Amino acid sequence: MLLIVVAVTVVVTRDLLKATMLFAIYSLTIAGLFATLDAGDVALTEAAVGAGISTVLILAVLALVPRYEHRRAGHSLPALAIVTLTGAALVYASFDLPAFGQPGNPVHQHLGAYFIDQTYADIGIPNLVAAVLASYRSIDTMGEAVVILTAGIVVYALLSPPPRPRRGKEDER
Amino acid sequence: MSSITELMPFVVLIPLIAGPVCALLPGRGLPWLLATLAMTTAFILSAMVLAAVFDGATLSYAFGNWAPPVGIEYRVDAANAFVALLITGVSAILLPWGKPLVDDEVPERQGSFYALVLIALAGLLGITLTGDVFNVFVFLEISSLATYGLIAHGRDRRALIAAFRYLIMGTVGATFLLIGIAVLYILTGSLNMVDIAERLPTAEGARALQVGLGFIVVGLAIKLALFPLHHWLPNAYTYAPSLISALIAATATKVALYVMLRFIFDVFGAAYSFAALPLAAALMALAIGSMFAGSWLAIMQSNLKRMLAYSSVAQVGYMVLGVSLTTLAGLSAAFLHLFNHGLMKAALFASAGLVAYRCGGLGMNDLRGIGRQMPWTLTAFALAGVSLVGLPPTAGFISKWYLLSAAVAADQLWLVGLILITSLMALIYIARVVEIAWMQPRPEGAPAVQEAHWTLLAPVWVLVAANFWFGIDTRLTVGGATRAAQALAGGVWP
Amino acid sequence: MTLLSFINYWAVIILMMTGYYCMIVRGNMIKKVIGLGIFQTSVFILFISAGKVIGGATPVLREGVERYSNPLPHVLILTAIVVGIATTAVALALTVRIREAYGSIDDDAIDAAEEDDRV
Amino acid sequence: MRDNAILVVVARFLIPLVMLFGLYVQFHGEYSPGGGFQAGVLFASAWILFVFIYGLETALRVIPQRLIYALASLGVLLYALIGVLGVVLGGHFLDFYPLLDAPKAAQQTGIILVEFGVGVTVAAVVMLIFLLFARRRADTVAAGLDPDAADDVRVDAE
Amino acid sequence: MTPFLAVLIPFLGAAVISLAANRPRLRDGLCFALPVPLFLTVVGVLVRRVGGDDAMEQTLVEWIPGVSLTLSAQPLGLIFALLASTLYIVATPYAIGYLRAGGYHHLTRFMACYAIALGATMGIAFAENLLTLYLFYEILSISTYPLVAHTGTEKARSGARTYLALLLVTSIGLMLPAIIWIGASAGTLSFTAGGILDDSVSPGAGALLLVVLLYGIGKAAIMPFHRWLPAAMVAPTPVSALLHAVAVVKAGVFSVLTVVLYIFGLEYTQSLLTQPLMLYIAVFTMLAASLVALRQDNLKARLAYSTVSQLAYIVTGALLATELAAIGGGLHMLMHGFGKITLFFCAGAIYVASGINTVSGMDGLARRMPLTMLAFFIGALCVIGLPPTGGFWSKWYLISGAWSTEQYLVVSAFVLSTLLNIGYLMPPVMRAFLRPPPDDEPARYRLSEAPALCLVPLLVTAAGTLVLFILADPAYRLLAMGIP
Repeated sequence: MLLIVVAVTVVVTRDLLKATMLFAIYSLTIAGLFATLDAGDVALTEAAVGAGISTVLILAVLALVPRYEHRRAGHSLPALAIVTLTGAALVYASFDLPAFGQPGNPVHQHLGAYFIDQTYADIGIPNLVAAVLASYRSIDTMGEAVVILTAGIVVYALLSPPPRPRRGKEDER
Repeated sequence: MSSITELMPFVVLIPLIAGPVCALLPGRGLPWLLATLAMTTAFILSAMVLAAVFDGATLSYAFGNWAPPVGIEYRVDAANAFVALLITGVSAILLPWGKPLVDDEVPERQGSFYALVLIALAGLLGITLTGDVFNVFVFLEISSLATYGLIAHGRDRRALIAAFRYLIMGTVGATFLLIGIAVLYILTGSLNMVDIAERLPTAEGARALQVGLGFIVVGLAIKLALFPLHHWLPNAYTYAPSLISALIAATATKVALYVMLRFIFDVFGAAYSFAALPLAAALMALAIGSMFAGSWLAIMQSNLKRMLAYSSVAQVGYMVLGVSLTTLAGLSAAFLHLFNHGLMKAALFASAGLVAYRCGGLGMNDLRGIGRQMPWTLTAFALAGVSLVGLPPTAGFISKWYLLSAAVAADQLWLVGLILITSLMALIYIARVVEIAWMQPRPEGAPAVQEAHWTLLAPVWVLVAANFWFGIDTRLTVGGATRAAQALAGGVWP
Repeated sequence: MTLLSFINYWAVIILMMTGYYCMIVRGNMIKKVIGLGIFQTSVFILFISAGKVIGGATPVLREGVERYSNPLPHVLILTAIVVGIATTAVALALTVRIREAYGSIDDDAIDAAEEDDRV
Repeated sequence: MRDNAILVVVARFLIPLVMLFGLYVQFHGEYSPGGGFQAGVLFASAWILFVFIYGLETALRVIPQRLIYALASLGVLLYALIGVLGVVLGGHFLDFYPLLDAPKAAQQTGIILVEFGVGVTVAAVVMLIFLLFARRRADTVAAGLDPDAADDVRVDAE
Repeated sequence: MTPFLAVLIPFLGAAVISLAANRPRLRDGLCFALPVPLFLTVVGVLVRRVGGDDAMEQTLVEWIPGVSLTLSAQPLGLIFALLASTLYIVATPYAIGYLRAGGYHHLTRFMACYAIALGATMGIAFAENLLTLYLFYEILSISTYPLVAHTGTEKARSGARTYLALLLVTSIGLMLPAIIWIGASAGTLSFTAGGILDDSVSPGAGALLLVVLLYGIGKAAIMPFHRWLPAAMVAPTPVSALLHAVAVVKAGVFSVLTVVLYIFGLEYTQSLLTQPLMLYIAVFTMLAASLVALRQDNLKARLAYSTVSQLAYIVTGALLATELAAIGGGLHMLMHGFGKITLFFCAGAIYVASGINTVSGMDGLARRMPLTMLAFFIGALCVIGLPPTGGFWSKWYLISGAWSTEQYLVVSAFVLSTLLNIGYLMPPVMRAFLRPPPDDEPARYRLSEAPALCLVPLLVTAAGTLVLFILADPAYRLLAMGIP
């Protein structure tokens, strides 16, 4: 519930600095939630990423852009309709999703069970998340590393050329 | 057979590994050389792979030797081998073509530029070959992120806005896909496509499954730029560097369509997908919307690249229309057009790129009388345009023939009319450019424009020749498309 | 099934829609990026909560623990978080460049500038 | 900030600690939560702390930007190298069993190595991105532009 | 000496001409030389076919399962190919002479497109199935577009737009779906004696297909889709002469004849509900176009409407669906080709030599250009259908065909139309020979014929119409070979 309140505040406030801080709090809360859901690795990562890196980055950007958001003319009803529709679809779906936390859910039957039972025999390390991440699904993880690298290269390409004076229209040649 | 299985993942891995290497290379020549070599090798490999699966075989490669569904597998049949051949082939031709244009538009830090190109292509190929739903998401993000960066390389400042808006739309699409994957995973406990397909019958009838399918289709429709989710595409194609416009126009939407079909047919199963949601009707409506909106907006444009971009929206409509006929013939036609459209759009964007390179602008005013000064480029454009309109003996005619035949066979005669009307609309916007370029005099005082160097023209003409070659010798394209359709919907659809 | 078991899903859905709304309605680019973050994280919660087993433990094998939560969603979400931050970084870099090129990061102002460009 | 004695003392103490913790998370990931990604982030945050206290120029003298950029790619390449090694030694891509004779040790070696690759990339990229953002303002001023210049459009602040 | 070679030669020629763009002498030499091997090849094929060889069917590639890209030599096609390749020989020097005298630019593009158009015409003539025919039909439309728009003026561009739009709209919008429909129902698209549609589609569908196909073949210029032909008159006269009096329009009526003979079959056509409808539309076109022609002062426009009317003769011949009328149609294709190209050559020569392009300006012209006007007179006789020209025979067979089916309305329409022909073709001749020049400027009396490159071809074709009067019989027998 706290999450929802925080999230809505983030959306509503027009002070971007405030929004950023609230977003950091939001991330930390999520990290706590992950920890209670037994996802230690994920909690650690979310805390480091959501509350750490992205906050620092947004702050760094805020040093370069104005702090306040412009008021926008009117509300976008179509957008609200789309959002409601999407939400309604998900609520509709939720009735058939398995109940929370039951060991009998399909999720826990198939691959989950394999990983819990077999990992130690296959690989011999206790941290199942690390095992699945780096061995069973290692191509995904390689993809993840490439994603990070891509982000690095893109930001490098975007921000390393020196800034140029603002122009009304970029000349073509 | 087994050795080709071992080599198959390298279609993806070669560009994926060459990318980071490229980022480290200095100067202008080396990164380009590496990229070209990598894509050429990948092209040869994917041709071998297609040859191996052409008769209906399926290759499976388990990463880390963990047998699926525990590990991740690459699973190749005729459908994705066909798409992979298009991606690698077009990029192997376009990279040599694009070198001087890139030198012109992105003078510095080419190492990182070509690294992004390779990574984007590797991402697309990864989506194409993988047999794991989450892996689709990861590679989709790889290619998308690299593409955003590449679009932002455009010289015009509007490229930045285009990239940002594409980023927002693209991420929404990817997140929708992720929600769909979550539903699939929650209901089946598996991530492997074949495995999910086997387990889904237990969950059939679940409302969640319907919604999951809906989210996946919508998410991918954004990537596919299907009307009315196409708004990101025109700006992105228009302001990106020429090489990137040509590359992504020829490949990105095709991959999105392919993976959408893979989800619909293989993961959910055609029988389920088309019964659970009014998918056929929805796709047909959106396809017709795309065809008309795209063609109409293309006619309204005054910038050549923008016009071609809207035309892409229309052409995507044809492909989706083929799928929505729910027959094997329609699906074959969709695959056929997927391949042929890749060829024709690559040729069109490539010749437009040469015009931009030589004459600077792409407004209709810049084009006046340009045909006399760049005859080879504009002839290539006109011939590729003939293919786009769908006149014989070009690849475009073959796709249209099959699409029309499929519509007739499905007793949807009214669609024949719609397809023909939009073809004539394509004729209008292509003929207009040709007329302006050839029949109008050069404006007073406009600087003389030189024909592009033959090394630049050669790849464009290779593409044009391919359009004509596949318009006459249709064994590869029609055979590949039929087998691709067979691989996806064989036995399910008539 | 009790109503309670849905609350989790519904909370996720509300969060999701909040972020989604923020993304498509807000004209400010930073706001869009934050909305994107909220939208994505809510999907992460969906995955993680699916992996939870009541009475289970963090999936690190130990003596004397019988029941563990499912490690697979954790792996997926680790990857997804990384993808998310990568996207955020790129979006922010673009924002900086857009601000430099246009002098604003608000949709309305940029739309106006785009109109100028077209002329 | 360099003048603030207390901060410097605290930082001198804190930075090695964070780095040490990063290394712990990196190489102890098999036993407790954590791994390459988290370690990379931790290491980068130690570096960011260093930047806050000693300034960007000093930090860049220790690790120049080109090196950071190169390390980002090298991390991924290390990962890929391990993968290719699996193929060369007769297995599949990212197959760790062929690396050593003992199967479990082989898996663990593989995991540690690829996690290290991830760690290097993540640390380098986070550093790079932070560096670029942080320098942007200075660059803007250096280019003779005013980063705080009012928007082209009037701001109606609250 | 195969059909394939005949198609290949012009295409190769076009490529060689483009490559020689920077060496005008070589290029012109190539242009002069190109028609000769083409003509010899067509004659070779003709000799082999008449000598008893089979149809020399050649399949290039299986294009679409069940339909191949195939060429073969059939009698009707041979007549058409012979007509086009013969006239190509005389039209080339005429074109070069005309373009040089008129100071036109971009000769390379012109000659290359000219050659491609001829290649496409050969392809249409030798097509073995409907899809192959469609392929070359579209190539012909596209390759003639640059020729029509050649001068690049606003007028030329808008005319060319109309031209291309009408031809492509009809062919893509009507012909292509009809082909797909036929292919889907009959399972084949090969031209077969007696037709292929007989029992594969319902009578209603067959009736609809007839309408769709006849209008889909826009090049046959049946009203109301005839507008492209007058619009195409913005082209330089050599284009109008060879393409819009011979190759393009004859490709249209040739397609109509082929479709009626080999897709529908004569008997089946007669049984169709829409056969009378289309017949009367053709008859209407014939009369209406003649009436319009009467009122045109611009010489080329008058000739264009005359062409529309004459094409309708041939379509009428096809739609009468009897052996005699179909042969008459085939013959008229040949005869009208020679007659009309003569008239166009003359019109062009007059324009080049004196700048006159209207009928009213032709007073006394015969004193300056006696040879040209003599040729004009002979050409006019041929188009009207009077002896001693070949046109007499074709009109004779057409009327006989109509008579034999007891379609007296059609017979009277033919007669009426002939009177109208005289009405619009004779006045220019009368004015030129009988009236004095408008003023007494001495220069007007001086002999000033067009350059030899223009003059000789028109004399040759005029002579040709006379020769055909004698040679009509072999042509008749050749055509009869192909009609069951």
